[in-house]
Amino acid sequence: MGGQTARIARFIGVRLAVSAPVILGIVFLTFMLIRMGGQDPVAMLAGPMADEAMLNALRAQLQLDQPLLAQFANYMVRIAHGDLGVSWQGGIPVLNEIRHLFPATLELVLLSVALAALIGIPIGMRAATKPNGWFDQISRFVSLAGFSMPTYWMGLMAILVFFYILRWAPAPMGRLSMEVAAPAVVTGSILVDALLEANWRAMGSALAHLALPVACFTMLAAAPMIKQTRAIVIEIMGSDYVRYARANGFSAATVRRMALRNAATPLLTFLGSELTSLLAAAALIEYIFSLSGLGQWGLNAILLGDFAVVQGYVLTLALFSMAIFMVIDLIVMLIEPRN
Amino acid sequence: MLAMDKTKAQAWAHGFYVHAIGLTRRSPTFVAGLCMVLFFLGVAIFAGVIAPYSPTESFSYDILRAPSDRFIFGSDGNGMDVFSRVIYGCRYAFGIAVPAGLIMVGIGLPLGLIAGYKGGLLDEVLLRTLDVLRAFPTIILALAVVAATGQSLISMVVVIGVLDSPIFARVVRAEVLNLRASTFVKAAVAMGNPAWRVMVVHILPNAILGATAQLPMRMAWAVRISATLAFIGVGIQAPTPEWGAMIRQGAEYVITGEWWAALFPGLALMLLVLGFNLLGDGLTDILDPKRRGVGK
Amino acid sequence: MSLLTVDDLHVHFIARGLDNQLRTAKALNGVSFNVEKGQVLGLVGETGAGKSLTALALLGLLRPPAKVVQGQIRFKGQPLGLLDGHASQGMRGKSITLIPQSPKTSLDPTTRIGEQLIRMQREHGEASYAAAHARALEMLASVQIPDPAQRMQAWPHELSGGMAQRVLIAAGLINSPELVIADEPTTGLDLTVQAEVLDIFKRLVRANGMSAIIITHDLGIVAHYCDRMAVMFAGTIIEEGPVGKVFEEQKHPYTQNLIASTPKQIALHGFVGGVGSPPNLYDLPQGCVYKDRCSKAQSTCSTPVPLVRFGPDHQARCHHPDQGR
Amino acid sequence: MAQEKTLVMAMSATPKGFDPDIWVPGQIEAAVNLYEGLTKYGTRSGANGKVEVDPSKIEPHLAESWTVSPDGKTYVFKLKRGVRSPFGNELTAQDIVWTYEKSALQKRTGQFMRTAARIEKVEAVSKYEVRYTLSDANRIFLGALTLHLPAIFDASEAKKHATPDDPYATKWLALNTAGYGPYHLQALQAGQQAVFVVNPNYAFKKPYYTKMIWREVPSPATRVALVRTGQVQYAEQIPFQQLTALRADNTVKVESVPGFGGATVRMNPRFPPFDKVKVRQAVAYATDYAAIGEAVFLGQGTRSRSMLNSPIAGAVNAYKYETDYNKAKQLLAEAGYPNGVDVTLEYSTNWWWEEPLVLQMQASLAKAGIRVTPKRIPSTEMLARRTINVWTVPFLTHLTSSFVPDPSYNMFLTAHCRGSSNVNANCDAAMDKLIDASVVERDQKRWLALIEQAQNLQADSATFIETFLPGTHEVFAACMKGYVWKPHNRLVWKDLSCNS
Repeated sequence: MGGQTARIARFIGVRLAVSAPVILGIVFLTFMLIRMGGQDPVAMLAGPMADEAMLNALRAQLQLDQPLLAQFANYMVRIAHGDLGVSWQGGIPVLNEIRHLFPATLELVLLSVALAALIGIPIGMRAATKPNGWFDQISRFVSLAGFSMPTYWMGLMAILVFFYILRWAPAPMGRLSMEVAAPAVVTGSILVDALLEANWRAMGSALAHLALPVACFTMLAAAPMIKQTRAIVIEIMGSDYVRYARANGFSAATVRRMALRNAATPLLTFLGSELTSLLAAAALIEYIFSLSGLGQWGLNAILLGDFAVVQGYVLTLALFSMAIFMVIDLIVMLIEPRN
Repeated sequence: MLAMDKTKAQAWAHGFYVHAIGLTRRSPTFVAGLCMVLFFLGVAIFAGVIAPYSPTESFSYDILRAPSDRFIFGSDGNGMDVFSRVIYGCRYAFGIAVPAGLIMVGIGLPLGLIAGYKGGLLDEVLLRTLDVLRAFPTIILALAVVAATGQSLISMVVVIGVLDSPIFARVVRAEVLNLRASTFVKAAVAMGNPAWRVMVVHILPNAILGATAQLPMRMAWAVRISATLAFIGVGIQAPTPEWGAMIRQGAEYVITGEWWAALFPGLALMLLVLGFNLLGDGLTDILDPKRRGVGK
Repeated sequence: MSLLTVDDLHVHFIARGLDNQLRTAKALNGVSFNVEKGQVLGLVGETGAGKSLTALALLGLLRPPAKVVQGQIRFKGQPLGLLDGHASQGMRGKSITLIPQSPKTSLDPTTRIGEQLIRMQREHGEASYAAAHARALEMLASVQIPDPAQRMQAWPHELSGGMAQRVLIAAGLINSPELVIADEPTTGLDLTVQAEVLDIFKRLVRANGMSAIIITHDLGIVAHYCDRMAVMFAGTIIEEGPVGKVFEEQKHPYTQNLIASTPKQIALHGFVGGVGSPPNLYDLPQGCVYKDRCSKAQSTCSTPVPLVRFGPDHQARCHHPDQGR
Repeated sequence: MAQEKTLVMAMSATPKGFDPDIWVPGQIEAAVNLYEGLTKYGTRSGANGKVEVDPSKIEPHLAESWTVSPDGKTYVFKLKRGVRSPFGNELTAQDIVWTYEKSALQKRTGQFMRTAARIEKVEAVSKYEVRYTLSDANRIFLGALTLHLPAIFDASEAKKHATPDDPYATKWLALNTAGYGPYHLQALQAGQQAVFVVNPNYAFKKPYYTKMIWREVPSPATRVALVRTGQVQYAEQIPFQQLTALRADNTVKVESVPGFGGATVRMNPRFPPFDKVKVRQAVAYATDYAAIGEAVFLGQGTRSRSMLNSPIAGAVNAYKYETDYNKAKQLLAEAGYPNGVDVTLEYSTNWWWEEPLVLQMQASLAKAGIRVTPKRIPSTEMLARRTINVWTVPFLTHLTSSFVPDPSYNMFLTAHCRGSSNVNANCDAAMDKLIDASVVERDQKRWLALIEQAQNLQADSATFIETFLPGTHEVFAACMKGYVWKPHNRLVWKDLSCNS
């Protein structure tokens, strides 16, 4: 299969070449937006007792007195060396922070998307079998309602009901209960790390803390999943080849298999875009449930004008979505004959 | 297959001219959506009549009172009447969504029209922009831009409208590509009509019809994202009775059981967004002949 | 006994209109015809005349809001279910098969050609995989696809339109059906390819003693490939007879108009002789459906139309059939 | 080894750094427990029998004694022997000299304190003796030495992390600790938690708690929930709305101290209409103090009566304005604004009370024809624009606060034209003269007179609207004992104990 390997390599090569300008564009856009935003961190950094001389010295030290384009060039050179800079809030290297926080966000997003797919795809398929039937109408209304609900508000109401009134959920703070010791950090995902050392107590606590945010997030993620699956399946069921198959008396099972197979590509592609858009939406859920993930950190940084962090955050999101799209397109290329 | 073999455009036009009641009967979703949106619009218009208090009047000695006869939705952390604030909040919801929608259409329609019809550089740029938007979470972008361009209501409206315009342009572009391939446009071109005439006379009206269903959904998005920005704490100045900002203020008290300050504005927000979405979904049903009950 | 008998078939579409009133489109209004064993029938008419709807009924694929109001179809004397889901599944794809009108899109895009041909057999019988594979190869060769062994591995999108249609013919005939329905089988193919494909089709049908219905608006195809022809207008067969006879002595004014027009003109603009659009199926005229466009129309045309016979196998529905010659 | 005692704290965010020279959020809260001064305030028994700080009494701490030259400009401190860091190094005069060298190089917060206390030189006299030379004798110096900054680092340990680019290991010290205080950092997971453990070599009374877990809980309401459910033993920055309920809850203990930091609304006389004293006074009369006390501080605050408040020595009731809309209208008319004025009140969210206070001001000022447009601006913008000599915010909210409960120091900080917390261009030659005189006045009686005069002058000029002292309200588990409020207004962990 040397040809296949070469094909994959060429695909990845082309994709990287095409993605590079998009990534560069994103970095540039973020850089300019944040720098021109009028947020001057120097006053914050220097503290309440600084005078003008101290501010200027600090500005020079942070190279904030240089022209914007020169600052951008410096930044790009540093990125090329794998240095994403340092958060002015804490002097902590951004890359370390990302490494710490990303697993928490991934945990939330992957679990939710997986659940949403498990719920949304079958519902969407069922709805598509009889468009405008009662199941379709109900599922459409529910998915639209889920889609219309502000995530953060849903989170708040979940806290009210499950934490305050029912006392089922743990306090919405962090990823583990206070009295539970965290497992040794291997992957950064508490679930995985707890599994690795068979620490069921930590595992249970982590799951309990994830339950509400994941449930809320799943609601959000499942809505478009239902809608999209339904649309894809309806389109396939109305396609010439399905009509032809039915005209030839193929069994319902065969037709369903055929539909599934043909739905795989558009569904995968949709799952990819869903995954990337949810990664960004995770910020609000993390904020509501104090999950201290990447999103919460990035959100905060935008409000505070912490340049390096915002750029690191956006870059991570962009790279992640690029990677997701690449992997998905690669899978599609391998399973899909039309390419 | 049936005798009613018309061009797609005629079918749309047909669908559009028919009496509104006929349209709504066809799609219960549409009726529900329309009723909800009209209800909120009515509330927005008559807010002054409905609301018992000024939305920004602070009752200093009634901080965070539970719902009662006096404050039917309770009072918030600043001693303001939640009910009156929710009522007046409708005005902000429409006041943001409608101008943002106009900006979106104003930019997106010509952009999509030209990109779809002419192709070339503009089309390329549009597609690349969409790529960037796809990889760049809109909420983060909106947040950064609003934070950067001064935190005013106006900048929020403009940012939302501008950020969403490429998405609308894409819808228009897809419609235009479809129409460009249709017989009647080919015929118009063959008859020697200039490009602008074909675009304006033959494509534009049909493209607008095709993109109409998208409009309420984009409005829903505008309402949602503006509330989200306000919830995060940008764009809206206290004590403006904007729903997102109210949820933000009320969020502080939810965990200790003072739920009313966050519940009601969120409920209103959800219902209006749902209304717009239902409206859009229903319109898709009505305007898309492929999904019609009669015919094929 | 005829292989296929269609007897007074009435199909209506019933749906709620924009004004919330129930409205009925009378799509088929008493269609009757027979197909004998070994015979090729051409079903001809303009778009919307009900040709394809008849085919759908034959395949048992009618779906709501379509409703069979009256009539039935018998295959070898057995009545066929006409609505989707009620049809005898065993019949479709085995005894009655379809060659669809859009070859490129009718093949499952994610399955290789060979697999699709094999699946077609195994859905309807106990054929072993190896036997089905051999049969598929054989059929591909018989539809004159070069290098069939290699084509078995091809994906549908790799085929040209003509090739795809040959594959569909192979698929349609692979289970040795008794009746093949070819629904506008060559639309979208260029003329030389059309001829090649139809030649192959006719040869195979004849060689295997099958019956066929070719649905088309192209009289040239009818003339070349069919034994009998039935002309449809507004859900009614207005003239039926052997191809040679109908071409020589058309009895119905519509048929006369049809034959006077070139096939190309029919396809693009409807009729040269006729005026206006097809009749409104929601509001069919009393009596003859063609009277509004007929040059010979008289007041009697509003009364029920008689079926006039011109010999044992030629008949027309008209108050004033051409009695000349 | 004694049994491990752990205290879990629900904090708004994990510390962003630990070097007292670099102010970042959470740094001070941590640093006061990591680094200690040469001196400390004495204590006395308060009104209700509780131990409280006596700002007039300064006692030895890391220094066991000191001598002062007759002109008050030279101090020689004798260090306590056997003061060791967790790394085992003993505190010597060299450590202190190194600390001042580091601060001088960084030119940040430590340098400011050094300037404020007029420290000119710091030299090692012997291994355990260090000499401070001051440019002027002043009352601030010994008080300043109670603070955690300039921090006294374990220089031997810090030097191990120095690099040629960074000879004072500032990068390392930003995220690690090396001091002689009761606690040191064990682990930091930014955004989640920081763990501090007791310094096993701590030279004074061993703290009860051996381990402090600082958990990040951004939502104040969640912090309340946690302390009520017993999952944490301390929760910081609790909104006033919760305090009443918490006081009634016997699973928690609320400790409240008025403190001396006041919530003010300030007017910058460089911008009209605030250039007219009558307008400023009109604002003072048009403020509904009762409503603010109720709606903003929920009856938990204490009315501020001057720019100085108890326990600062010499504080008097200078601010005598009470709500009087007619008087406000009259003053406004006299100032030439019979139809009222339109003003923008800018605020940030550095303190929780800013927005509610602004809304109450808007409501009450409107009754006197002063139409207020509230405007929230980002913290960074606020900091940059209100900075001394920039002064581009005409009307703003601000908290009057300081680390040192000394009247001259406080007045200088907030009301002197060169004071670094003078955010509203409060520049008045007469005022500056009074403050300058008070700093060097050594006669107690005349000193007190100067202070009173300055407070009255400030109140008359009405550039500050004095509202309430929000106070410090600390929320603990019910068993917590030993809490003592400190002038730096941060929680000191080593005082705490719990015998449940």
